[in-house]
Amino acid sequence: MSGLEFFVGHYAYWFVVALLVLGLYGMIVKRNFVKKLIGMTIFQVAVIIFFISSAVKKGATIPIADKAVGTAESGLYVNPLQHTLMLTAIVVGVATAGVGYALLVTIFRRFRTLNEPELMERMRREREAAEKQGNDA
Amino acid sequence: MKVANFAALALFAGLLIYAASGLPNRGDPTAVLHRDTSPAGTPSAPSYYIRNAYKDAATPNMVTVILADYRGFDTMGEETVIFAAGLACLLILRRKRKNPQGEIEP
Amino acid sequence: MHWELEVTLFIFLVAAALLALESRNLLTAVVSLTVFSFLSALLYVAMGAVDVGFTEAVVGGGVSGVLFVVTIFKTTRTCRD
Amino acid sequence: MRDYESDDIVILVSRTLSPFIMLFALYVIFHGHYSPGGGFQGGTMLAAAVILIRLAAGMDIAQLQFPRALGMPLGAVGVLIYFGTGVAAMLGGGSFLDYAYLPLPGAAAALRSLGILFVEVGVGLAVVGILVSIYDDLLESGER
Repeated sequence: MSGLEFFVGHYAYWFVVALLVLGLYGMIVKRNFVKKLIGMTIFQVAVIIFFISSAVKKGATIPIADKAVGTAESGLYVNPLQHTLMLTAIVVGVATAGVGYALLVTIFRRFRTLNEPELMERMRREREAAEKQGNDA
Repeated sequence: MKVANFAALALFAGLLIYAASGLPNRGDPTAVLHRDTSPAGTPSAPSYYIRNAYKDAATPNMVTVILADYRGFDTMGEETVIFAAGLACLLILRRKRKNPQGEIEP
Repeated sequence: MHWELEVTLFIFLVAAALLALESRNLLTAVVSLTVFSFLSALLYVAMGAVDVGFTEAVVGGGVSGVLFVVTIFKTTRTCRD
Repeated sequence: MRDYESDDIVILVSRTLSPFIMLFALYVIFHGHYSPGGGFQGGTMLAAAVILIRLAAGMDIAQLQFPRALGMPLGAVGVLIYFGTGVAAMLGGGSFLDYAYLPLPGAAAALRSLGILFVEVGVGLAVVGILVSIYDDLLESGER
Protein backbone atom coordinates (compact mmCIF):
# COMPACT_ATOMS: atom_id res chain seq x y z
CA MET A 1 0.00 0.00 0.00
CA SER A 2 1.51 3.29 -1.05
CA GLY A 3 1.79 6.24 1.27
CA LEU A 4 -0.66 8.44 -0.60
CA GLU A 5 -3.25 5.69 -0.78
CA PHE A 6 -2.90 5.12 2.97
CA PHE A 7 -3.26 8.85 3.66
CA VAL A 8 -6.32 9.29 1.45
CA GLY A 9 -8.01 6.08 2.59
CA HIS A 10 -7.89 7.21 6.22
CA TYR A 11 -8.83 10.88 5.72
CA ALA A 12 -11.74 10.86 8.18
CA TYR A 13 -9.48 9.59 10.95
CA TRP A 14 -7.03 12.50 10.53
CA PHE A 15 -9.84 15.02 11.01
CA VAL A 16 -11.08 13.03 14.02
CA VAL A 17 -7.57 13.18 15.52
CA ALA A 18 -7.54 16.97 14.98
CA LEU A 19 -10.91 17.34 16.74
CA LEU A 20 -9.84 15.08 19.64
CA VAL A 21 -6.68 17.13 20.17
CA LEU A 22 -8.71 20.37 20.03
CA GLY A 23 -11.12 19.06 22.65
CA LEU A 24 -8.32 17.94 24.94
CA TYR A 25 -6.63 21.32 24.44
CA GLY A 26 -9.79 23.06 25.61
CA MET A 27 -10.03 20.79 28.62
CA ILE A 28 -6.46 21.02 29.95
CA VAL A 29 -5.12 24.39 28.78
CA LYS A 30 -8.11 26.72 29.15
CA ARG A 31 -8.70 28.11 32.64
CA ASN A 32 -12.40 28.96 32.39
CA PHE A 33 -14.85 26.25 33.35
CA VAL A 34 -17.28 27.09 30.54
CA LYS A 35 -14.42 26.68 28.07
CA LYS A 36 -13.63 23.34 29.67
CA LEU A 37 -17.24 22.20 29.13
CA ILE A 38 -17.09 23.35 25.49
CA GLY A 39 -13.91 21.31 25.05
CA MET A 40 -15.67 18.30 26.56
CA THR A 41 -18.51 18.65 24.04
CA ILE A 42 -16.03 18.82 21.14
CA PHE A 43 -14.26 15.70 22.43
CA GLN A 44 -17.58 13.85 22.65
CA VAL A 45 -18.58 14.81 19.10
CA ALA A 46 -15.18 13.64 17.83
CA VAL A 47 -15.65 10.23 19.45
CA ILE A 48 -19.13 9.95 17.91
CA ILE A 49 -17.76 10.86 14.46
CA PHE A 50 -15.13 8.14 14.84
CA PHE A 51 -17.75 5.50 15.57
CA ILE A 52 -20.07 6.62 12.76
CA SER A 53 -17.26 6.71 10.22
CA SER A 54 -16.27 3.16 11.16
CA ALA A 55 -19.79 2.05 10.16
CA VAL A 56 -19.52 3.32 6.57
CA LYS A 57 -19.49 0.73 3.78
CA LYS A 58 -18.89 1.50 0.13
CA GLY A 59 -22.04 1.11 -1.97
CA ALA A 60 -24.37 0.70 1.00
CA THR A 61 -27.57 2.58 1.84
CA ILE A 62 -29.13 3.86 5.07
CA PRO A 63 -30.24 1.17 7.57
CA ILE A 64 -33.98 1.20 6.83
CA ALA A 65 -35.19 -2.00 5.19
CA ASP A 66 -36.39 -1.42 1.64
CA LYS A 67 -38.54 -3.90 -0.29
CA ALA A 68 -36.71 -3.14 -3.53
CA VAL A 69 -33.32 -3.88 -1.97
CA GLY A 70 -34.24 -6.80 0.28
CA THR A 71 -32.47 -7.84 3.45
CA ALA A 72 -30.78 -11.06 2.32
CA GLU A 73 -27.44 -9.41 1.54
CA SER A 74 -25.91 -7.66 4.55
CA GLY A 75 -23.45 -5.66 2.46
CA LEU A 76 -26.21 -3.47 1.08
CA TYR A 77 -26.88 -1.60 4.33
CA VAL A 78 -24.66 0.54 6.53
CA ASN A 79 -23.72 -1.15 9.81
CA PRO A 80 -26.58 -0.19 12.22
CA LEU A 81 -24.96 -1.24 15.51
CA GLN A 82 -22.74 1.83 15.91
CA HIS A 83 -25.69 4.11 15.14
CA THR A 84 -27.67 2.65 18.02
CA LEU A 85 -24.82 2.96 20.50
CA MET A 86 -24.14 6.59 19.53
CA LEU A 87 -27.85 7.48 19.62
CA THR A 88 -27.98 6.68 23.32
CA ALA A 89 -24.59 8.34 23.91
CA ILE A 90 -25.82 11.71 22.58
CA VAL A 91 -28.90 11.85 24.82
CA VAL A 92 -26.98 10.67 27.90
CA GLY A 93 -24.37 13.31 27.01
CA VAL A 94 -26.86 16.17 27.15
CA ALA A 95 -28.34 14.94 30.45
CA THR A 96 -24.93 14.66 32.12
CA ALA A 97 -23.92 18.04 30.66
CA GLY A 98 -26.97 19.38 32.49
CA VAL A 99 -25.43 18.17 35.75
CA GLY A 100 -22.24 20.00 34.73
CA TYR A 101 -24.16 23.25 34.19
CA ALA A 102 -25.80 22.84 37.59
CA LEU A 103 -22.37 22.46 39.21
CA LEU A 104 -21.13 25.60 37.39
CA VAL A 105 -24.09 27.65 38.65
CA THR A 106 -23.53 26.36 42.20
CA ILE A 107 -19.80 27.18 42.10
CA PHE A 108 -20.51 30.69 40.84
CA ARG A 109 -23.14 31.28 43.50
CA ARG A 110 -20.72 30.29 46.28
CA PHE A 111 -17.35 31.72 45.10
CA ARG A 112 -18.33 34.38 42.51
CA THR A 113 -15.78 33.17 39.95
CA LEU A 114 -15.40 30.58 37.22
CA ASN A 115 -11.64 30.94 36.73
CA GLU A 116 -9.72 27.93 37.99
CA PRO A 117 -6.66 29.61 39.71
CA GLU A 118 -8.90 32.24 41.33
CA LEU A 119 -11.27 29.53 42.54
CA MET A 120 -8.39 27.54 44.08
CA GLU A 121 -7.09 30.69 45.79
CA ARG A 122 -10.48 31.55 47.26
CA MET A 123 -11.06 27.98 48.44
CA ARG A 124 -7.63 27.98 50.13
CA ARG A 125 -8.32 31.30 51.87
CA GLU A 126 -11.70 30.13 53.07
CA ARG A 127 -10.23 26.92 54.46
CA GLU A 128 -7.46 28.81 56.29
CA ALA A 129 -10.03 31.18 57.82
CA ALA A 130 -12.06 28.21 59.03
CA GLU A 131 -8.98 26.57 60.56
CA LYS A 132 -8.01 29.81 62.31
CA GLN A 133 -11.48 30.14 63.73
CA GLY A 134 -11.31 26.55 64.93
CA ASN A 135 -7.96 27.19 66.66
CA ASP A 136 -9.30 30.28 68.41
CA ALA A 137 -12.34 28.52 69.76
CA MET B 1 3.38 24.08 33.23
CA LYS B 2 2.36 25.33 29.77
CA VAL B 3 5.14 23.31 28.17
CA ALA B 4 4.04 20.16 29.96
CA ASN B 5 0.47 20.65 28.74
CA PHE B 6 1.46 21.04 25.11
CA ALA B 7 3.88 18.12 25.35
CA ALA B 8 1.02 15.98 26.62
CA LEU B 9 -1.13 17.12 23.68
CA ALA B 10 1.59 16.28 21.17
CA LEU B 11 2.08 12.87 22.77
CA PHE B 12 -1.67 12.23 22.57
CA ALA B 13 -1.79 13.21 18.89
CA GLY B 14 1.18 10.99 18.06
CA LEU B 15 -0.36 8.04 19.86
CA LEU B 16 -3.67 8.50 18.00
CA ILE B 17 -1.97 8.74 14.61
CA TYR B 18 0.02 5.59 15.37
CA ALA B 19 -3.17 3.79 16.38
CA ALA B 20 -5.09 4.98 13.29
CA SER B 21 -2.44 3.52 11.01
CA GLY B 22 -3.55 0.04 12.07
CA LEU B 23 -7.18 0.56 11.10
CA PRO B 24 -8.60 -0.72 7.80
CA ASN B 25 -9.36 1.70 4.99
CA ARG B 26 -12.50 3.70 5.50
CA GLY B 27 -15.56 2.22 3.78
CA ASP B 28 -13.85 -1.08 3.02
CA PRO B 29 -16.67 -3.68 2.78
CA THR B 30 -14.29 -6.54 3.58
CA ALA B 31 -13.17 -5.17 6.97
CA VAL B 32 -13.52 -7.48 9.97
CA LEU B 33 -16.29 -5.30 11.38
CA HIS B 34 -18.51 -5.82 8.32
CA ARG B 35 -17.97 -9.54 7.70
CA ASP B 36 -20.69 -12.12 8.26
CA THR B 37 -18.54 -14.24 10.57
CA SER B 38 -16.15 -13.06 13.22
CA PRO B 39 -12.50 -14.23 13.21
CA ALA B 40 -13.44 -16.93 15.73
CA GLY B 41 -16.02 -18.34 13.32
CA THR B 42 -19.20 -17.30 15.12
CA PRO B 43 -21.86 -15.28 13.26
CA SER B 44 -21.32 -11.58 13.88
CA ALA B 45 -24.03 -9.38 15.36
CA PRO B 46 -24.41 -6.54 12.80
CA SER B 47 -25.06 -8.80 9.82
CA TYR B 48 -27.48 -10.86 11.90
CA TYR B 49 -29.36 -7.66 12.75
CA ILE B 50 -29.47 -6.55 9.12
CA ARG B 51 -30.79 -9.89 7.88
CA ASN B 52 -33.34 -10.61 10.59
CA ALA B 53 -34.59 -7.28 11.95
CA TYR B 54 -37.58 -7.03 9.61
CA LYS B 55 -38.43 -10.72 10.01
CA ASP B 56 -38.31 -10.63 13.82
CA ALA B 57 -40.13 -7.41 14.60
CA ALA B 58 -42.05 -6.36 11.44
CA THR B 59 -40.36 -2.94 11.62
CA PRO B 60 -38.28 -1.60 8.72
CA ASN B 61 -36.09 0.77 10.75
CA MET B 62 -33.24 -1.44 11.96
CA VAL B 63 -31.91 1.16 14.40
CA THR B 64 -35.24 1.23 16.25
CA VAL B 65 -35.38 -2.56 16.44
CA ILE B 66 -31.84 -2.83 17.82
CA LEU B 67 -32.43 0.04 20.24
CA ALA B 68 -35.65 -1.20 21.78
CA ASP B 69 -35.70 -4.95 21.19
CA TYR B 70 -32.32 -6.63 20.73
CA ARG B 71 -30.58 -4.26 23.13
CA GLY B 72 -33.51 -3.34 25.35
CA PHE B 73 -31.53 -3.69 28.57
CA ASP B 74 -29.02 -1.14 27.29
CA THR B 75 -31.72 1.44 26.63
CA MET B 76 -33.33 0.74 29.98
CA GLY B 77 -30.11 1.46 31.85
CA GLU B 78 -29.58 4.55 29.76
CA GLU B 79 -33.02 5.89 30.59
CA THR B 80 -32.28 5.28 34.26
CA VAL B 81 -29.09 7.35 33.81
CA ILE B 82 -31.14 10.23 32.36
CA PHE B 83 -33.54 10.04 35.29
CA ALA B 84 -30.62 10.03 37.73
CA ALA B 85 -29.15 13.10 36.02
CA GLY B 86 -32.42 14.99 36.39
CA LEU B 87 -32.60 13.96 40.04
CA ALA B 88 -29.00 15.15 40.59
CA CYS B 89 -29.85 18.55 39.07
CA LEU B 90 -32.87 18.84 41.34
CA LEU B 91 -30.79 17.98 44.43
CA ILE B 92 -27.89 20.31 43.54
CA LEU B 93 -29.93 23.37 42.64
CA ARG B 94 -32.94 23.16 44.92
CA ARG B 95 -33.20 26.37 46.87
CA LYS B 96 -33.16 25.96 50.64
CA ARG B 97 -35.30 28.47 52.49
CA LYS B 98 -35.52 29.18 56.19
CA ASN B 99 -38.79 28.95 58.06
CA PRO B 100 -39.54 31.40 60.92
CA GLN B 101 -37.82 29.18 63.53
CA GLY B 102 -34.54 29.59 61.65
CA GLU B 103 -34.27 25.93 60.66
CA ILE B 104 -33.34 25.13 57.10
CA GLU B 105 -36.03 23.11 55.38
CA PRO B 106 -36.11 21.88 51.82
CA MET C 1 -20.31 8.35 1.08
CA HIS C 2 -19.54 11.53 -0.92
CA TRP C 3 -16.04 12.45 0.03
CA GLU C 4 -16.08 16.04 -1.29
CA LEU C 5 -19.05 16.94 0.92
CA GLU C 6 -17.46 15.22 3.90
CA VAL C 7 -14.12 17.00 3.54
CA THR C 8 -15.84 20.40 3.25
CA LEU C 9 -17.93 19.72 6.35
CA PHE C 10 -14.86 18.53 8.27
CA ILE C 11 -12.96 21.73 7.47
CA PHE C 12 -15.87 23.91 8.61
CA LEU C 13 -16.19 21.71 11.71
CA VAL C 14 -12.59 22.31 12.76
CA ALA C 15 -13.02 26.05 12.11
CA ALA C 16 -16.16 26.21 14.26
CA ALA C 17 -14.40 24.30 17.05
CA LEU C 18 -11.46 26.74 16.98
CA LEU C 19 -13.83 29.73 17.07
CA ALA C 20 -15.74 28.22 20.00
CA LEU C 21 -12.53 27.63 21.96
CA GLU C 22 -10.75 30.91 21.26
CA SER C 23 -13.40 33.62 21.51
CA ARG C 24 -13.32 35.88 24.58
CA ASN C 25 -17.08 36.41 24.67
CA LEU C 26 -18.76 33.31 26.03
CA LEU C 27 -22.02 33.93 24.15
CA THR C 28 -20.09 33.92 20.87
CA ALA C 29 -18.46 30.68 21.97
CA VAL C 30 -21.83 29.05 22.67
CA VAL C 31 -23.30 30.14 19.34
CA SER C 32 -20.22 28.72 17.60
CA LEU C 33 -20.77 25.50 19.50
CA THR C 34 -24.35 25.35 18.16
CA VAL C 35 -23.01 25.83 14.63
CA PHE C 36 -20.55 23.03 15.37
CA SER C 37 -23.40 20.73 16.41
CA PHE C 38 -25.39 21.46 13.24
CA LEU C 39 -22.36 20.82 11.04
CA SER C 40 -21.72 17.52 12.80
CA ALA C 41 -25.39 16.56 12.26
CA LEU C 42 -24.98 17.21 8.53
CA LEU C 43 -21.84 15.10 8.60
CA TYR C 44 -23.65 12.15 10.21
CA VAL C 45 -26.35 12.31 7.54
CA ALA C 46 -23.67 12.45 4.84
CA MET C 47 -22.20 9.26 6.33
CA GLY C 48 -25.58 7.49 6.22
CA ALA C 49 -26.56 7.69 9.90
CA VAL C 50 -29.95 9.41 9.58
CA ASP C 51 -31.15 8.67 13.11
CA VAL C 52 -28.00 9.97 14.73
CA GLY C 53 -28.09 13.10 12.55
CA PHE C 54 -31.68 13.79 13.55
CA THR C 55 -30.87 13.39 17.22
CA GLU C 56 -27.81 15.60 17.06
CA ALA C 57 -29.73 18.34 15.21
CA VAL C 58 -32.53 18.35 17.78
CA VAL C 59 -30.36 17.98 20.88
CA GLY C 60 -27.29 20.02 19.94
CA GLY C 61 -29.11 22.77 18.09
CA GLY C 62 -32.14 23.03 20.34
CA VAL C 63 -31.96 22.03 23.96
CA SER C 64 -28.22 21.98 24.67
CA GLY C 65 -27.72 25.52 23.37
CA VAL C 66 -30.61 26.83 25.46
CA LEU C 67 -29.24 25.20 28.62
CA PHE C 68 -25.78 26.65 27.94
CA VAL C 69 -27.17 30.16 27.39
CA VAL C 70 -29.16 29.94 30.64
CA THR C 71 -25.96 28.91 32.46
CA ILE C 72 -24.09 31.91 31.05
CA PHE C 73 -26.92 34.27 31.99
CA LYS C 74 -26.76 32.90 35.52
CA THR C 75 -22.96 33.27 35.78
CA THR C 76 -20.52 35.54 33.96
CA ARG C 77 -20.37 36.46 30.29
CA THR C 78 -16.68 37.16 29.69
CA CYS C 79 -13.55 35.15 30.22
CA ARG C 80 -9.86 35.93 29.96
CA ASP C 81 -8.68 33.09 27.76
CA MET D 1 -33.50 35.58 32.52
CA ARG D 2 -35.18 38.64 33.98
CA ASP D 3 -33.04 41.04 31.98
CA TYR D 4 -35.54 41.59 29.17
CA GLU D 5 -39.25 42.24 28.91
CA SER D 6 -41.39 39.76 27.04
CA ASP D 7 -42.63 41.07 23.73
CA ASP D 8 -46.14 40.65 22.30
CA ILE D 9 -45.04 39.62 18.83
CA VAL D 10 -42.59 37.06 20.17
CA ILE D 11 -45.28 35.57 22.40
CA LEU D 12 -47.76 35.46 19.50
CA VAL D 13 -45.32 33.73 17.14
CA SER D 14 -44.15 31.19 19.72
CA ARG D 15 -47.75 30.46 20.77
CA THR D 16 -48.60 29.79 17.14
CA LEU D 17 -45.54 27.63 16.50
CA SER D 18 -45.50 25.54 19.66
CA PRO D 19 -48.53 23.27 18.88
CA PHE D 20 -47.16 22.48 15.43
CA ILE D 21 -43.78 21.52 16.88
CA MET D 22 -45.59 19.27 19.35
CA LEU D 23 -47.64 17.66 16.57
CA PHE D 24 -44.52 16.97 14.55
CA ALA D 25 -42.83 15.54 17.67
CA LEU D 26 -45.73 13.12 18.17
CA TYR D 27 -45.46 12.14 14.50
CA VAL D 28 -41.74 11.50 14.98
CA ILE D 29 -42.40 9.26 18.00
CA PHE D 30 -45.20 7.21 16.44
CA HIS D 31 -43.71 6.97 12.95
CA GLY D 32 -40.30 5.96 14.24
CA HIS D 33 -40.84 2.39 13.01
CA TYR D 34 -40.79 3.40 9.38
CA SER D 35 -38.61 6.50 9.15
CA PRO D 36 -35.79 8.09 11.15
CA GLY D 37 -37.10 9.02 14.54
CA GLY D 38 -38.16 7.50 17.82
CA GLY D 39 -38.51 8.25 21.48
CA PHE D 40 -35.33 10.24 22.00
CA GLN D 41 -35.83 12.61 19.07
CA GLY D 42 -39.55 13.11 19.63
CA GLY D 43 -39.12 13.64 23.37
CA THR D 44 -36.40 16.22 22.82
CA MET D 45 -38.60 18.06 20.30
CA LEU D 46 -41.49 18.09 22.78
CA ALA D 47 -39.14 19.52 25.40
CA ALA D 48 -38.03 22.17 22.88
CA ALA D 49 -41.66 23.16 22.26
CA VAL D 50 -42.29 23.50 25.99
CA ILE D 51 -39.06 25.47 26.55
CA LEU D 52 -39.96 27.80 23.65
CA ILE D 53 -43.03 29.04 25.54
CA ARG D 54 -40.93 29.42 28.70
CA LEU D 55 -38.32 31.50 26.87
CA ALA D 56 -40.89 33.74 25.19
CA ALA D 57 -43.45 34.36 27.92
CA GLY D 58 -41.57 33.81 31.16
CA MET D 59 -42.05 31.27 33.93
CA ASP D 60 -45.32 32.63 35.33
CA ILE D 61 -47.38 32.33 32.15
CA ALA D 62 -45.72 29.05 31.15
CA GLN D 63 -47.01 27.44 34.36
CA LEU D 64 -50.43 27.36 32.68
CA GLN D 65 -49.06 25.14 29.91
CA PHE D 66 -46.70 22.81 31.76
CA PRO D 67 -46.48 23.25 35.56
CA ARG D 68 -43.07 23.21 37.17
CA ALA D 69 -43.92 20.34 39.50
CA LEU D 70 -44.87 18.07 36.59
CA GLY D 71 -41.35 17.46 35.22
CA MET D 72 -39.92 14.84 37.57
CA PRO D 73 -43.18 12.83 37.98
CA LEU D 74 -43.49 12.66 34.17
CA GLY D 75 -39.91 11.31 33.98
CA ALA D 76 -40.73 8.71 36.63
CA VAL D 77 -43.86 7.69 34.70
CA GLY D 78 -41.74 7.20 31.57
CA VAL D 79 -39.25 4.97 33.36
CA LEU D 80 -42.13 3.02 34.91
CA ILE D 81 -43.73 2.48 31.49
CA TYR D 82 -40.46 0.95 30.29
CA PHE D 83 -40.18 -1.32 33.33
CA GLY D 84 -43.88 -2.14 33.13
CA THR D 85 -43.55 -3.36 29.54
CA GLY D 86 -40.77 -5.70 30.63
CA VAL D 87 -42.75 -6.97 33.61
CA ALA D 88 -45.84 -7.50 31.41
CA ALA D 89 -43.74 -9.71 29.14
CA MET D 90 -42.70 -11.66 32.25
CA LEU D 91 -46.35 -12.05 33.27
CA GLY D 92 -47.09 -13.44 29.80
CA GLY D 93 -44.60 -16.24 30.34
CA GLY D 94 -41.44 -14.93 28.67
CA SER D 95 -38.32 -13.36 30.08
CA PHE D 96 -37.89 -9.70 31.00
CA LEU D 97 -38.31 -7.36 27.96
CA ASP D 98 -39.15 -10.22 25.59
CA TYR D 99 -42.06 -8.55 23.82
CA ALA D 100 -43.20 -11.65 21.94
CA TYR D 101 -44.83 -12.84 25.17
CA LEU D 102 -46.89 -9.72 25.87
CA PRO D 103 -50.36 -10.81 27.04
CA LEU D 104 -52.11 -9.49 23.92
CA PRO D 105 -53.50 -11.26 20.85
CA GLY D 106 -51.41 -11.30 17.69
CA ALA D 107 -48.44 -12.93 16.02
CA ALA D 108 -44.97 -12.75 17.58
CA ALA D 109 -43.56 -10.22 15.09
CA ALA D 110 -46.57 -7.88 15.45
CA LEU D 111 -46.31 -8.12 19.24
CA ARG D 112 -42.66 -7.17 19.09
CA SER D 113 -43.57 -4.13 16.97
CA LEU D 114 -46.21 -3.15 19.53
CA GLY D 115 -43.76 -3.60 22.42
CA ILE D 116 -41.25 -1.34 20.67
CA LEU D 117 -43.98 1.32 20.40
CA PHE D 118 -44.73 1.14 24.17
CA VAL D 119 -41.05 1.42 25.00
CA GLU D 120 -40.58 4.41 22.71
CA VAL D 121 -43.52 6.22 24.33
CA GLY D 122 -41.94 5.60 27.74
CA VAL D 123 -38.57 6.90 26.59
CA GLY D 124 -40.18 10.00 25.08
CA LEU D 125 -42.10 10.85 28.27
CA ALA D 126 -38.96 10.41 30.39
CA VAL D 127 -36.86 12.63 28.12
CA VAL D 128 -39.38 15.48 27.95
CA GLY D 129 -39.93 15.45 31.72
CA ILE D 130 -36.25 15.38 32.62
CA LEU D 131 -35.11 18.03 30.12
CA VAL D 132 -37.82 20.50 31.14
CA SER D 133 -37.01 19.79 34.79
CA ILE D 134 -33.30 20.53 34.22
CA TYR D 135 -34.19 23.82 32.48
CA ASP D 136 -36.47 24.86 35.34
CA ASP D 137 -33.88 24.02 37.98
CA LEU D 138 -31.20 26.03 36.17
CA LEU D 139 -33.52 29.01 35.75
CA GLU D 140 -34.86 29.07 39.29
CA SER D 141 -31.50 28.73 41.01
CA GLY D 142 -30.53 31.64 43.20
CA GLU D 143 -30.01 35.27 42.31
CA ARG D 144 -28.04 36.51 39.35
